[in-house]
Amino acid sequence: MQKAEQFPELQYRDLDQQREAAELGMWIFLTTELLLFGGLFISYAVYRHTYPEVFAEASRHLDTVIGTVNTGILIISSLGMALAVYGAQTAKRKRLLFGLIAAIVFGTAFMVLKGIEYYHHYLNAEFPGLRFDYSVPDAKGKQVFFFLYFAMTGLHAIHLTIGIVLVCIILYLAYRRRFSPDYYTPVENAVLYWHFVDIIWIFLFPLLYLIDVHK
Amino acid sequence: MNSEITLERPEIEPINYLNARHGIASWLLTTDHKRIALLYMISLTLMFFVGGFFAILIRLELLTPQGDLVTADTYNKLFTLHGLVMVFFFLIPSVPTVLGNFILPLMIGAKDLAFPRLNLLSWYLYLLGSAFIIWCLATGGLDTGWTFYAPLSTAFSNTQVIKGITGVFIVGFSSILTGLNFITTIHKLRAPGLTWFRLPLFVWTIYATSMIQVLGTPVLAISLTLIAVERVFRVGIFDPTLGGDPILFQHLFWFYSHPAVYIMILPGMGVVSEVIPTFARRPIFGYNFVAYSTFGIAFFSFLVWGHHMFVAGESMYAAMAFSVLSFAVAVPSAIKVFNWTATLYKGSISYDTPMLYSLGFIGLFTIGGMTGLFIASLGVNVHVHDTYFIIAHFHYIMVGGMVMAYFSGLHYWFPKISGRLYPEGWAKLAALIVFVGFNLTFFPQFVLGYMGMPRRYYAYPPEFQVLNVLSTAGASILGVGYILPLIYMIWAWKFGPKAGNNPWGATGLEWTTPSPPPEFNFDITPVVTEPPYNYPTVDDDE
Amino acid sequence: MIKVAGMLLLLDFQLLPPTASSEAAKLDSLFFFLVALCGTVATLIIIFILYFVVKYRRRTPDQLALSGRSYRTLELAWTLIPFAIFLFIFYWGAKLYFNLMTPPEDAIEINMVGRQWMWKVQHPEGQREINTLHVPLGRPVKLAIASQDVIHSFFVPAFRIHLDVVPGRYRTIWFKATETGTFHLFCSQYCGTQHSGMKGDVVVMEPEEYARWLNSGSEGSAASEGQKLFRQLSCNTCHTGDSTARAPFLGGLYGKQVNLQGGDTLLADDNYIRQSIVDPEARIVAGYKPIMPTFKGQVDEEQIMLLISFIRSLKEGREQIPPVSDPAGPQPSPVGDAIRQSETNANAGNQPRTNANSTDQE
Amino acid sequence: MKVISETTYYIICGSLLVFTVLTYLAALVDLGEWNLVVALIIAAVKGSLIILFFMHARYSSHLTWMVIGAALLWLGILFSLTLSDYLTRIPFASVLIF
Repeated sequence: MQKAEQFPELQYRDLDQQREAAELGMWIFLTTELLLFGGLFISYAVYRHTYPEVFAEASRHLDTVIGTVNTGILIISSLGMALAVYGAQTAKRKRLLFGLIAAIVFGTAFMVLKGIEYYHHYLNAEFPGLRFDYSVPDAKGKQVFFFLYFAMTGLHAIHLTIGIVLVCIILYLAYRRRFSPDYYTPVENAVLYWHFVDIIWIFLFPLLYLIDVHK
Repeated sequence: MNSEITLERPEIEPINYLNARHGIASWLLTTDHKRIALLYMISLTLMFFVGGFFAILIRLELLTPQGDLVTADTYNKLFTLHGLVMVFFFLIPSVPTVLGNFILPLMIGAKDLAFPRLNLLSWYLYLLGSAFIIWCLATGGLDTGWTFYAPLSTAFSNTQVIKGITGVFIVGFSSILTGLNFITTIHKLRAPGLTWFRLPLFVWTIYATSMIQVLGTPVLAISLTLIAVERVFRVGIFDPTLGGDPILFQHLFWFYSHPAVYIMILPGMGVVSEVIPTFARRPIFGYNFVAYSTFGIAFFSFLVWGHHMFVAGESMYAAMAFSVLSFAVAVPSAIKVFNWTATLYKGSISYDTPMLYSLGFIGLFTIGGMTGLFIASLGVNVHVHDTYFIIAHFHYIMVGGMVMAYFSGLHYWFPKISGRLYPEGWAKLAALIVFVGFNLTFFPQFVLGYMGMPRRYYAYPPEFQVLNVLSTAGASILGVGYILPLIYMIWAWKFGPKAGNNPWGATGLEWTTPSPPPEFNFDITPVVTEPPYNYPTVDDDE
Repeated sequence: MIKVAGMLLLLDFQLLPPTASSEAAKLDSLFFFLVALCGTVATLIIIFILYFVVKYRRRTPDQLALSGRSYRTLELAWTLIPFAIFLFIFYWGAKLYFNLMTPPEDAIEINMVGRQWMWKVQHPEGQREINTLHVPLGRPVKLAIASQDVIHSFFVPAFRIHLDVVPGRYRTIWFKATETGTFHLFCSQYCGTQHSGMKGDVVVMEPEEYARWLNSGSEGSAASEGQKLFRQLSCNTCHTGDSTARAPFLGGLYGKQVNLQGGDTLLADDNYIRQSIVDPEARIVAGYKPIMPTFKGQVDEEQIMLLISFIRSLKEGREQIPPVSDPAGPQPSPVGDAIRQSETNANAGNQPRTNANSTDQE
Repeated sequence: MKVISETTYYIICGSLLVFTVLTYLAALVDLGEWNLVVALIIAAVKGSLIILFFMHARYSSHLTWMVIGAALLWLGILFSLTLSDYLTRIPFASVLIF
């Protein structure tokens, strides 16, 4: 199995060229992902400009503690992925497996906490589309805020879920010893994807959770 | 046409991409870019005629001022699906996925695209997207206009909006993957010696197109997703009654959909930049300027989307910025037209069909582009916004420009794709019919637009009738012009004379392999040592 | 050919819309300038192409092209010269646009509502019409247009004006008719099934005739209609006009700067009043509590316009707010307008004419 | 492909966590409109650290840098031109109402 992967596909001159192409392809894909989120970020900017006070008020309904803890969790999961690459590059199999498992565990923890938050918003009738109280003051701006909150964190959560599934597959392949310092492109690309999802969250966190919390 | 080669050819057909493998699975599971190009060609042709059928019905309805052929609802569905199918399922994928897929790897001396399986996936996504559109059509259609403006599409239309949006969303991903594949291929798989400034201009334009696809399509995807979410869950991100702003949707939509116009036209320009040097037997005039202007267009195309919204409620100052930028994007287009014209100077020009289509392209694109100046001008825009003037303008670009270029490219590379020659006489006749029919269809619409006929009207005041009758007459002629190539190309594929490797005497790596090319394009990876379009010339005596 | 020629004669064939407003003529000059410019350039390009194609046609199958060189100056010339021309066109077009978007001070203000699939018009004097808009000749008319459902677009080809009407806000445009007659009014932004049925007429009348028309069958001015509504909705229980009132005093409010909670100030215009009715808590006047209920759903766009007309007609002074106890209260002062005032004295209420909002005076 | 040492990864992760706490603390101080700016700057720094070290961009080819640059440039276009509308709308009195 491992041997077969050592040869480049027909259209490539050598493995290096193939690896470079795969990496370039991944970066271009991340570009499209960035612009996908970009559409939501610009909507956020527009509506925060339209409803500044309402956004600040609505932001106080989010759980800052969970938000902060989740940020930390995601950063640590990213560390796990970084260590996985290191393990793959240096043929340290344990490091590779450990890193991947850490990422899966912390990624799942993030999702669980996120789910708890979502559930609380549902109970508080702050979930536009499912349960939302339109009788509160400034319901419109609040509705837009919570819609954007769910759209942005929801899209992020979808990406993270895909990431977890992806890492599970990588973990299986790593367990079957499919990677070597010569060939670890799938690990590398999964890591790029994971870090990208992480970066999105790093921006979501202050934008959604921390609007004027000092008031 | 090199007849000696045909005569000396042995009886047994050499192995090529068409006869190397057999069976339906060898097509449906192929990763060969040439076969995928053919798969695309078949599905695109189908969608083209579906869209064309809607167009004919629209034109027939507009023959009389009253609505009598179909109901208002049906008419709205017709123009919506005409737009949707033609834009997303024909024009945007046309040249990149058919000609680009087939020719691009050949042009750069590669054995395949960088990600062949991804390429096949793109085609399946395209099919899935089309299936959604057909499903949407079968279950009652869609009446929001291809622009999906909120809040009509989110809160008022009671047609199959979600299915339509899903179809476009999926085909958008097909488009992204194709673009990603092309960019990687052009960067990584060029033959040794093929530097950027030795690339044929077609490659440049496909590269620029892919950039737009990759950078623009995600924004369309997210804006359509938001429309769908708003519609399904009754939340408001664009609906003003729930706190949203409908203008924001237009911003997001046109951020992609204006550059999308250049996704459609840029590869067409690439085709023309190949065809004109070949049939004038001269290097293209000002290669660098044409190449840079390609990127100029791609970049500026992202800065002008606001000109769709001059009277839609955007700020007056933003409108001014968008207007001046829109004029700026016209400059690189003008550069291209001037350079193509100058290439003809001192050439050795033959009038083969691809050349006729390309010359037609220059003429029609010039008119389309120049009427763009009218629309980019704020004052005139206030009057002609959403009238037939706009319709005529973008059909001159998309049909007069893009479809002409697509036909030009199809004829130009038909010998390479099929290994055979099409019947020249019939092809010239078809080109003539298309040219005449097109102008008769769309030129009256400029006048109609300035007179004030709004777009998407199914009944109109009687004084607009004469011009509408002319337009409908032109459309029927145009229809004949489109069906003709379908017939003779299918015939030529089977019975046409053998073409030989290089029937046009063109430069370019794609003409150095046999026609049809072998499965992996080149037996030996070619090495490039000269600039593109390096045609021999004789000294000018004058 | 004969048939087409016959149709040309029979159907009163025309190639241009009527030119019936002051801006239309200005726009036409830009348009014809562009037609001439682009026509010349396009013709030149086509002549060049045809000339080259014929002159340099391939005479023998293996004829080679003549050698040439590239001309950098030529390339720069056809890059920079078009750009300079484009900037000039931009300037011209932008100037026209700026004019169209800035109504003159002395314009008559007419309110319109677009909805699926009709145009409702409300004249300040109380006349209402559907799918027809009567305007006087030679006077600037400012339209304030709102939409009740989807995006519509107000389009009068003869005036060369076009305005998308976006739900949720007022948009304004103006014109000055220069020709009497009846002209098309279209909705040009696709708005659903009967989009092509959403059309009507603009009738331009001589000023005297227009004044007569306004006077005929009027149900009372928009301001008085608004006042009735004001009472019906019990607005006057809070907006009493007392210093102890729970709600801000409305007299003389229109067109003034308002101090908001949080220190911002804001111009009390149509949009602000409209927002205060449908979404009262969005912007609260400094010193008041957010107690006002929303009236969204209880009043439609037309009624909001009536209320705005009423508030606009109020001058500084208390007596105009109808007391709760007096449902039959005094007749309000209508919005002032020179033409109407000269013709419709009978309709005027018992308030002195000086109540009229001065900005509406000619 | 260059191998980055584990120590670097730990240091980067540590600083990211510190920056996270910093984001939270900065939000507690009333800086007026600068709260948003500070939060975004810290987020940008964190993002850059991840791109440069975790995603190895620091050791990547010019091509990767071009792709990153293009992504940010286009995001900038989307933001600046859309906001050019929203930030200059006052003359139209186009507050959102309803």
